Amino acid sequence: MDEPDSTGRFGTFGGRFVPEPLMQALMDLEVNFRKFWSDPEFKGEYYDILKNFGGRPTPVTFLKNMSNDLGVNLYLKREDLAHTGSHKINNVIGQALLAKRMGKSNLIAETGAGQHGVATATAAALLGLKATVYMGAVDVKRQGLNVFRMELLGAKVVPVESGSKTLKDAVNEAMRAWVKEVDDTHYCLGSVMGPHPYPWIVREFQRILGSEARSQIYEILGGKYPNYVVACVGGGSNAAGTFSGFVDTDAELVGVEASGGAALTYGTVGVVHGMKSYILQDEVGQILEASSISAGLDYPGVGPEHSFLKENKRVRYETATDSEVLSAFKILSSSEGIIPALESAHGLAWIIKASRTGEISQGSNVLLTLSGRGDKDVAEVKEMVDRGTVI
Amino acid sequence: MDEPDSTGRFGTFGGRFVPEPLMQALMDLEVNFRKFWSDPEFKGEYYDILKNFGGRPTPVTFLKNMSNDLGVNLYLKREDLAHTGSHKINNVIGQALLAKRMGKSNLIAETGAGQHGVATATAAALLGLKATVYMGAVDVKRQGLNVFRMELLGAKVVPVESGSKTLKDAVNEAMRAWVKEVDDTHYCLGSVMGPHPYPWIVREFQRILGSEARSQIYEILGGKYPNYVVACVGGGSNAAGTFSGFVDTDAELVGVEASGGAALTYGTVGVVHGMKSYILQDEVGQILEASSISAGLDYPGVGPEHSFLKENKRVRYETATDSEVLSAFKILSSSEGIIPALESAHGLAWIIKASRTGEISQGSNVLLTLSGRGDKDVAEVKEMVDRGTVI
Amino acid sequence: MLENLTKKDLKPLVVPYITGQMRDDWLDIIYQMANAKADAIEVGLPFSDPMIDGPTIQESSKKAIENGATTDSILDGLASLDIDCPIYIMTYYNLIVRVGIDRFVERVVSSKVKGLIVPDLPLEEIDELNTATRSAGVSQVLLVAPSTPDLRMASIAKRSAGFLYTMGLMGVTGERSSLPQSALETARRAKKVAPGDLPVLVGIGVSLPEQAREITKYCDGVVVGSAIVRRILNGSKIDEIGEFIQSFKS
Amino acid sequence: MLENLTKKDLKPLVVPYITGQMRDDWLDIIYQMANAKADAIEVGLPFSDPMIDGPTIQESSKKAIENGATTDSILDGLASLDIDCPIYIMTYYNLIVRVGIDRFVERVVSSKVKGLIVPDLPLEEIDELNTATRSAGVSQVLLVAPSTPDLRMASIAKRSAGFLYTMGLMGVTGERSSLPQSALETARRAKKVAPGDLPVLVGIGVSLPEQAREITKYCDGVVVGSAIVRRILNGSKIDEIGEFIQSFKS
Ligand SMILES: Cc1ncc(COP(=O)(O)O)c(C=O)c1O
Ligand SMILES: Cc1ncc(COP(=O)(O)O)c(C=O)c1O
Repeated sequence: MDEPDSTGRFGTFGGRFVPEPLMQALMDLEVNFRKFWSDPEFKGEYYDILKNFGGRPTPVTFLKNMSNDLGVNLYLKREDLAHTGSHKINNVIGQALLAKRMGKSNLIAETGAGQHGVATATAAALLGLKATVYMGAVDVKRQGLNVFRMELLGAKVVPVESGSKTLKDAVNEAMRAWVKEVDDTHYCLGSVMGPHPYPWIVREFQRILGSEARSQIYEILGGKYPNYVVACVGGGSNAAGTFSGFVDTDAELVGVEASGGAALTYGTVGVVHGMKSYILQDEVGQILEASSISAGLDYPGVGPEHSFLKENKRVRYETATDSEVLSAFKILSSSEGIIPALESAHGLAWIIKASRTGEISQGSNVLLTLSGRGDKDVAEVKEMVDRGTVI
Repeated sequence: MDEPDSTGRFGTFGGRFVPEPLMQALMDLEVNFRKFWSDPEFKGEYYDILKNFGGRPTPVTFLKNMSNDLGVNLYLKREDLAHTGSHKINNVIGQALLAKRMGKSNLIAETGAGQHGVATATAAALLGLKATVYMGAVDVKRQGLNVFRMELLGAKVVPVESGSKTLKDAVNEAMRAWVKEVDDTHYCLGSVMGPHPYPWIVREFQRILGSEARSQIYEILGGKYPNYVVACVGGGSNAAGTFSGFVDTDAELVGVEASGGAALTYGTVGVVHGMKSYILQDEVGQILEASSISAGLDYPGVGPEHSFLKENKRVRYETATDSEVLSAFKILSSSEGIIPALESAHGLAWIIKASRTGEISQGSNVLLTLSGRGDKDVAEVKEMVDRGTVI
Repeated sequence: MLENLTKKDLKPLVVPYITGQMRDDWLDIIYQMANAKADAIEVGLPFSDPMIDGPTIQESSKKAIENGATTDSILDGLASLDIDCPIYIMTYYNLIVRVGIDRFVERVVSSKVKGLIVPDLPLEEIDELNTATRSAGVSQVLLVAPSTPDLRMASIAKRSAGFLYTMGLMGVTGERSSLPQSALETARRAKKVAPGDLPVLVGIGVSLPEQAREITKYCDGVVVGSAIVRRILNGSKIDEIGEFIQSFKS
Repeated sequence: MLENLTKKDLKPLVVPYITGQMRDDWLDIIYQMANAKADAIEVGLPFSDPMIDGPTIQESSKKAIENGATTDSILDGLASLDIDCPIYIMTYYNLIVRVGIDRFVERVVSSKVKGLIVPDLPLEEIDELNTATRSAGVSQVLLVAPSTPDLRMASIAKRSAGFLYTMGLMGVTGERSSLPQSALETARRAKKVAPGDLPVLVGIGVSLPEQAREITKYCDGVVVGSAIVRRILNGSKIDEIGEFIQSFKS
């Protein structure tokens, strides 16, 4: 996966649709990223922290029980084992280091599931920066554990009461906050979305996920790549990181969206949060509220590079419903001893479905990025089960 | 650290003080453990699962900010990054494999903080065994997240209403349950305690922690061992695993108990849960209730090998109070971006105290085993902070 | 064809803002604004995700959308007006893209709207829209901010039509009790680089006549947004709104 | 000096159990047990962590401890008794270790207690205590279980004094509605390996006279625990308890 063009576009997608006060910061960010990302010392520090603090490389686990049941060979790239419990740490360590090199003393971030917020708070604590995290009021409620975690890590969590009170509104609020403090503050965006250069930067910082997975699975499969490489898609960062490792193989790449937040599947092209991409919008152009059990996929947009990968057909995008996801969540927990994040369970849900229908043919090798662990979700799932909302 | 003698004793501690119906099972277990632990195939499978499923080796992290503040060089062995979030996984993978080789189809376990219960449920799911976990009713309440996790993993959680309704009563109840089902059930004990051969088996399965730490820190320190090696002590398994890697170096070994559950510091010799060891008891011999904010250290006994290591003075045992622990918990979270289990925070609390008083001299190298992550504790700590119980 | 805003007298230019359809009598309010000698009127198309707006304008957008406001309904309303005060539409880019750039610009022209202000369209992204507005004779007003360096400010000013919208501070729309230093400084810098015939107006944070008087020592006029929208939200009578606008002219 | 329990008639031996001090009139209950022709009485020292006890005896232990029961208070009570029915103390090992083995055995002797049953002391761990009890003439009763293999059972029986306590099932103390197959089988096996003069008694799960009659086809008697303790907990009158014990003798 290549660098975007000079206007920050992947094909026709991307760009920098932001108010003028942010342009200088975005241009500075691009210049600095370009400089440091080719600086071996910077890269060394980044890799060092991810290894010695972040727990990388994360393993690839073969799922014996589920593979037996499904008749396909299922492998998980285990981002749940990374420090803070998801792939989000890869990105924030990179951005926080970058912010520090740029002389910024504060980080702001938006968060949906809270994983990116926790990761940002963590990186800030580690590197001695201040962190403020914007989180939709609805998400504050359903991801209480993560709110506590951020606070313990020393971050300030600001509940966002505007709009649908979920991730998209947290992004708006974070942008508004950034406008005010752009001098000494870096906006630590949590996915491959937003204005250029974010989609590019975040993908590059998530590339480590795909590179590791590539060489691990190649070795496990005795010198082959998998038939399918699957990842869930919210903003699209874990998917972008994953696919970056396999885009030049003949693996079929599959991104799985929440059916209630499936910009690529049900959306149309538009401009929101600084980028041109597929979004869920009504006929006049108002952005729709996404609706998914997983806070991290509850987002009506998607990173522009995914729009590009959809149009050029290198990646195929599918969806999973809440009930398919809950079922996948429970199957992985009870048959393999791994409780997945609800986000990641979307990828698994599609694999289960496609294996059962024969769309994934028997004996195929399938790699799924398990983007995070489900501890943050168990209380909510338990409540749904107790209430009888789900079986 | 050596094998116990033929009566299952470390010095005068240990033994097998159990009702006759359990003797056969204990003898079988010893025979099988001896056989399989020297079987390269068994060991290979054990190491393989811990690597590819469990996320081992866990890294050793240098704490730059705290080291600066304290004037000592502080390193953490990161068991919080192991799958399920604590060192407990090392032991249960070993025991569950052993149980399977012995033809048992069920696991029972006691749990305090819930980490051992979660780990047992996990291993059971992975290896296709049934798991029943006994947990004091008080702990069920304060570790709700872990109860949910066990249930999602397919385990049955049985709240224990007898006695003090904490860990010690969960052990009694698990033993009672085991008596009834000893034929097809393995009792997967969670620490280096209980009747022989458990203290030995569990220490051997936790040895991996110490071996890794030993070679990692030796490399980090450029061919030296640390001046201090510290671990918290509940039953004593993470400490036993840790110390096994350093007992032959000249590192000072320090085990830190909860001041409200400090069998080694405030206890006397007695017999409980099948072992002779230091325990907290009154003048007539009734076992006292321990009382600590950390469910995993809320135990009035301690593994017999620790009693031995105390008497022969190879290890020194210290205590930390609840408020010292909460303070350490918050310091590590906000200054390093690592939220520790309250259990592990005991070790840190002692290090902070001893560094400030100069007992640990400036410039010393100190290795602490961070036995687990604090996600399970954040809701409780948050509540204490909100209630104003703690600052 | 692309006329800039011009002063009718020696007074500074005053451009009040209203979100289209935020109150049922919004068209009456616009008449009143024109009567109160507004030099132009900025009408917002409400958007669900207004990135640069503070709470007051966010609320007016929400109200407008609840009232059924759409691009069409607002443009239809404006088309029905009979005033000679120029109207500028403020909108986020997605509402334009959704309709299609050419169709949108056509609609704007047929509604007798003078110009467009698109706050999330920086210099680097204007070309596509600008081709359409130019050929249709619609003024595309561009924005500069305190963070905009001089050279860039000059490039933006050169491309701006109607007037140059100068953000008085780094922040979102909303009232402030006093004018920040950055507003004076940015106004001064903008005025210096702007072509002689392009009026420089300062907006964002100008809420009181005194503030307007102070800032217009350095520029040609002001845009008054949140201070008016708050009054409309609070149920102020139409003539109270008119009086408030007039107070900027006195 | 270490006399075994002997039968006084052709009836099976019956050994009722009571937890010391579980009710204020516990000593009266013991008198009544003796009157009801109990062949011996097992008195439990309550322990906070009774590993092999089910809910009924756990509750009696809790009550006793709340009543202030200690090793001393119970032994003092027993010392005051004037009956010729032998008393066996049941206790977990920690209560012995805490006092000190020699001191404990001395206290036992001075309280005219005949023997000791320590359920958490398997064959491998008895030596230290056994040295003391032997030299003091106190019978140390050992336990066998359904899981105990024949050879081991023989070794245990050889070391047991007073009687051989045979667990009727794999489980904790408590009442069962019917005798499990394992009880008959274990009784038969125990009887086969036990020295001729060592009575084999079956305990754990023997709650009804019919059960006792059935099992004593294979052994010499029964220990009745939870069934009695439940009656005492439920407030049964002393003579009701006596009658219940007598029903095992008829
Ligand atoms: C565990 C996990 N997976 C996936 C996502 C979705 O983000 P992305 O699509 O950027 O990977 C989130 C977002 O919070 C997450 O927490
Ligand atoms: C994280 C953690 N650390 C430590 C302990 C104490 O156990 P041990 O002393 O056996 O390591 C526990 C027990 O639950 C635990 O969960």
